[in-house]
Amino acid sequence: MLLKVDGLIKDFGGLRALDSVSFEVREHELVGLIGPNGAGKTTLFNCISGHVPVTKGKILFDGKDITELPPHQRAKLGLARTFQVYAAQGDLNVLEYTMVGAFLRTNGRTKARDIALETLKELDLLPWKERKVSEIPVPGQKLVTMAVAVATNPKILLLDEVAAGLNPQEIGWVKGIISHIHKDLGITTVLIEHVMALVMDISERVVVLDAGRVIKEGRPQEVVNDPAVIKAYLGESFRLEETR
Amino acid sequence: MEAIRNALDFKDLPRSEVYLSWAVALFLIIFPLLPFSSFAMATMIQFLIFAVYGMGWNTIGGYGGQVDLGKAQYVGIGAYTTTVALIRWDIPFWVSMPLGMAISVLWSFMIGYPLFKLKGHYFAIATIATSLVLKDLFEVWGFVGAARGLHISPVKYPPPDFLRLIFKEDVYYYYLLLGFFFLAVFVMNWFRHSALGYRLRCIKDNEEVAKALGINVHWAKIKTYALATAYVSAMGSVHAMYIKNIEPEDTMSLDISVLIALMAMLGGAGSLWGPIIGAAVLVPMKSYLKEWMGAKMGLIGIDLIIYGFIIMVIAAVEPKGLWGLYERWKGKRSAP
Amino acid sequence: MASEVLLQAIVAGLLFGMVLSVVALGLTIIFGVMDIVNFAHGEFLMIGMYTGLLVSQYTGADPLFALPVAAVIGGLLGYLCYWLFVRLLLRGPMLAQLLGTFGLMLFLRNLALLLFGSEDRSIQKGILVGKSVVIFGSCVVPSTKLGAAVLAVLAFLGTYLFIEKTKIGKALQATAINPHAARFMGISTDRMNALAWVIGGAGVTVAGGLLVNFWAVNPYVGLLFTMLAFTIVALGGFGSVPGAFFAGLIVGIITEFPGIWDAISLWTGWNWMYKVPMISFKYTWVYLAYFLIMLITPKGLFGWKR
Amino acid sequence: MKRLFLALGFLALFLALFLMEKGAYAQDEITIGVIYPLTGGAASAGRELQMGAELAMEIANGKMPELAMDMAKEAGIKSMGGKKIKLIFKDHEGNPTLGADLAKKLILDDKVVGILGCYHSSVTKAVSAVCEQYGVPMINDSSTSPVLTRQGYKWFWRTTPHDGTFTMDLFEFLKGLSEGKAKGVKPVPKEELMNLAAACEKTEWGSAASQLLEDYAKKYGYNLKRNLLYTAKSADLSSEVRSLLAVNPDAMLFASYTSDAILMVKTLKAQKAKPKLIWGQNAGFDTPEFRSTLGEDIVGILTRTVFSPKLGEVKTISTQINELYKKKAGYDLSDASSRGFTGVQTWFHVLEKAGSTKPEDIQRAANSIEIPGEQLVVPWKGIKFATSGEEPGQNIMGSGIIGQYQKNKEGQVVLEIVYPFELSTANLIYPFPGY
Repeated sequence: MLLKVDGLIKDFGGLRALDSVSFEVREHELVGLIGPNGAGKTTLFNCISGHVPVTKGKILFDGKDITELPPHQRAKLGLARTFQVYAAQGDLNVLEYTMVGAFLRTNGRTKARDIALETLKELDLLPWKERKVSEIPVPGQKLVTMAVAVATNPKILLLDEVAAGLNPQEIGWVKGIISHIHKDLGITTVLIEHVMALVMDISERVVVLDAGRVIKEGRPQEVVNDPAVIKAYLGESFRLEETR
Repeated sequence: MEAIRNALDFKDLPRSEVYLSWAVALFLIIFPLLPFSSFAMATMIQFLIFAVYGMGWNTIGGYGGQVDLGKAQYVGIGAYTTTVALIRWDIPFWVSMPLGMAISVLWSFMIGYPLFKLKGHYFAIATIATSLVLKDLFEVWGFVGAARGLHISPVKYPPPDFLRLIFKEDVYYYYLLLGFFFLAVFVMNWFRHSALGYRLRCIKDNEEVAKALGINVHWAKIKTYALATAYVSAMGSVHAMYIKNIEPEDTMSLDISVLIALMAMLGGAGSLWGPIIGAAVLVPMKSYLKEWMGAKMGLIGIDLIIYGFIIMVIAAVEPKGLWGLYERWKGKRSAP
Repeated sequence: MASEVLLQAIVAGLLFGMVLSVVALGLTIIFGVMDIVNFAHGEFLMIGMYTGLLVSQYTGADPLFALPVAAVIGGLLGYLCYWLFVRLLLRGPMLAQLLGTFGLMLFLRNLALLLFGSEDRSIQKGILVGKSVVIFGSCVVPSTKLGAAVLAVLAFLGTYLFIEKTKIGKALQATAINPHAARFMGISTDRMNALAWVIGGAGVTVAGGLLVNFWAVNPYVGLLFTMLAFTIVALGGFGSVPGAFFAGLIVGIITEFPGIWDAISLWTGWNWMYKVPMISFKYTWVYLAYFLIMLITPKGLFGWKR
Repeated sequence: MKRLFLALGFLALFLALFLMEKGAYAQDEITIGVIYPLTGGAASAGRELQMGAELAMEIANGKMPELAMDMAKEAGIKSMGGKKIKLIFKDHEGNPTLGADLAKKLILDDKVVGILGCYHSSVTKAVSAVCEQYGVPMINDSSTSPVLTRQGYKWFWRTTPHDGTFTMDLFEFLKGLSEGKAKGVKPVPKEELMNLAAACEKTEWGSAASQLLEDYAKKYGYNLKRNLLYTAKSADLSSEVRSLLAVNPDAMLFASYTSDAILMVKTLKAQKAKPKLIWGQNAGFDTPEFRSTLGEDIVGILTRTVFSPKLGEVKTISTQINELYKKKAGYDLSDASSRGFTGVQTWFHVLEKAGSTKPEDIQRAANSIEIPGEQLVVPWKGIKFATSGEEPGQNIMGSGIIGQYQKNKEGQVVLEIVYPFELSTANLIYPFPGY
């Protein structure tokens, strides 16, 4: 068991964003995390990565209780993530930015550079290496942040809506990259995604979150046909149909 | 070893920049051989001092994006440590300067820990506050001369004295400072290439992302702040030996903090050459404007009026300062 | 004797604090509406002080009558500053905003230096100048301070009512709370920002007009007040108008700490207390207070915006 | 390639900028660099000093046989073939670092023969160190911190008496008061004036003055209950004043520059302070601006000084110079202007005696001149610098007076001499009338 979330509760003021969420991710798995808007998916990620303190509950990573650890220490243990809303403003270029990730594992610049180049090559982003991150459109930036996360050489990668805003052709490309990360690089991946075509295609298992609770867990096909899931997605059911 | 390699590695800069910096370096080296006036010499010394101050500021303020307006307190600690050590115990400069750096760094850790819990404007104002508190303390502390300050007597310490760094001619100070200046550029270049430098730029961009990449944001800031402090403190020590008369009102005034930050910001925060360009433009501009328009034409304050106006224009037009303007111009030329 | 000294100090602190809260009022409004810190705030105050001084000098009228003039000049200055300058700064990052308002500070300060010279100047003539009243039996209060404090409270109340009771004031509040939502409701952010600068500018110049009754003015006077205002705004909570008032009073009393110290030393009769140069730390306590407040309660006493 | 040219062009521009700035002055003039606070908190004193110095220069360079002064006899310096003195004025703004910079520039770029200045003791200290380093003679006309002549410098001479003398004068005055020596006042029991409170500005001058008050109070057996240092150029002094009043002092003593002195008196008035004596350590308490701004509010205040127009009653030369000065400035000669005048006069005597502009000759001349008291506008016995002892370079023939602002018959406020008692020009007003 690589990641185990146990009875996680998160309150914002009087509002309960997560209510006793429990789920597990096994090693080398690719898990999709879906749910309607406001279900608490990103909050869950924030709790797992440590960006938001947990109200109650436990998070175990690689057999270790990380509930109280600050985010950077979780990253050192091998937990990497990307962000849903992110707009770079700085003047780092793609290569330098990827090196920041690589510096988690080494202090040498040459070595970090090698790791970064390697990662960019794996992710097919090598042609961008001299471009400034802030000059790349936001969807593209998400791919870059994915590369940076991979460069930290994580055990688990939490991807937060990497495909949002892309056209079908690009989605296909991203799909390729993600399965490459998962299969060839062997990194366990958890994926928050609204683009069902992507998530249903590559996930081995899907966890459905609604109003801060896990309402269903299982293989993609099972989940889609579950009445509770359909009910949760009622407003958005057309999208399920559409994307199938 | 890698650190030294990094410090000397300028390959990632465009060729034109490297050539230009060679030309400038050459000019700086031969400058004292030219028929200069003492005023020009003093201006050049001010330029070197402020360029190094600015480079120090640039680590935390430019690369890290933490606007620090309290650098004068470290100028003060550096300056006071060397002067007090000299006057009280006759400790030579080359011992007291590292001592001053150590004290400064210690103090920077002590206040840096709480300071960096604050962000943005709040941080900036808090740095001013700490600097003023320290200044007020120094103003009543009899051991360091209180408000009347300390004074290095030319009778007690006859020049030239390489150990205590007491010279009569400015040219000694010039070459000494030039040495520090080159060293500072190399250290800066090392910093730029170090893991810390990369991390800090990432922090400036987005702290949450930085945390997710395994960066201990708070600690990285404190470390960089200490580095910036060391720069400023070392230069403060030299500054004290150069002016030989220090008092809190002068050495630790907010004006010094502001000037340091302004020069770096105007030149271009977060770039290697920014603080140097800022100092190279602002220091001569300030002293010559003051001399020509202030003293000769009786227009008191005109230097700082023009100065302030230029800063306003730069801030409104190009937040990245003069270096940003240059890069934009370069970008336009190479784009089509 | 001890109680007299204590009373003197507290009364003086409260009176000064009332004027200070008007100084901080503008800063807190500008900050609340657009999240920008104006380092030239003290320089606006300095302009208000010179306005009061010069108007009373040239017309021979009491400096208190110069307040409307100061308000108009301050409002105009705020308006111009916003449209010509601050609007451009808002596009850039925080660094540029700091740089810009710093530039503004240097510009205004040295313009005053060029125009008015570096000497300290103070009001010589006026209805209240040089007179004192005795309250509570033994507490001597200079009339100028009393007058300024009363007018400060009035100015503060006026602004408060304007923001709370009028439609346009409510629009301003809406912009402060959520500019996007306010824009959807047809409130122009640009115009509200400009309004904030007008109120901010006018408020602080009025404070300057009051202050010049008992303070000397020179071109460098601004910075101290910028720092005092920052402390007040931090203490009262960024963007909180009533907070600014109470925080102003508290900071006023903090600046009178040496007097309180004197009272304690008189009361205890301890000799070492006389030797502590407390007066040199008159404003140190204020800076320390800022630092501590920011660390302990970043939102201040009445804050809602962070 | 293009870039390289650009770089070279940039460098050339840079160079041109630097090479342009080089001063050159005619050889038939002897240039003296004068560094005064022409702006800042003591600007009005600086202007006084400047006008006094200019008047002396005009007299030295011209011929005015009606004045009984050596420097008025011939135009220019006789021993150098009638060369004229030229003063280059610089403004140090009260900032020691700036002062030292200016001194360096004057010495190296303008090639001045000597330096005169600088009013603020803190600036004088920094400037005298520069002069010492470069071996350029400096005459100080107006700084009174005792430290200045105790540094062992060989190129520094001070014409004015220092605060040690002035502070002793004060306590001698207090002692005399209790012995009934003061004109028109019955003996005042010492207990009535036992408690003193002082406030001094906190740079070099004020800090030293404060220390002296402490020392002399102990020596003469007075109780200095409060001895504050405050920031010069404060915009508000009310808490300082309240702190002084908290100890209920009989006499209040101040060392303040002009703007602070004005503010101090205004605050005293607003606080209804009523000590029996108010004494100012010159500087701010003795400038025309102080008098014109505060008008009748200063009646009864004492100040130590080196000049009062009333001196004319005793010295004719003082009246003559005062008339000339009045023509130039529009008001009476004051403490600062008379000291600036005396500073340039001393330079004249030194140069005349040296007969050359070589520093060594000037040094020798300065150490051996003796200007008789009759030629001075100030009431000193003369000018003669100590060459040995504790304070080399200090004028050993200086003395101070204590004046009191009083209203004369025409209703004008004038500075009457009340100490030394034998020079008294009016009855002492005691106690201080209050507001």
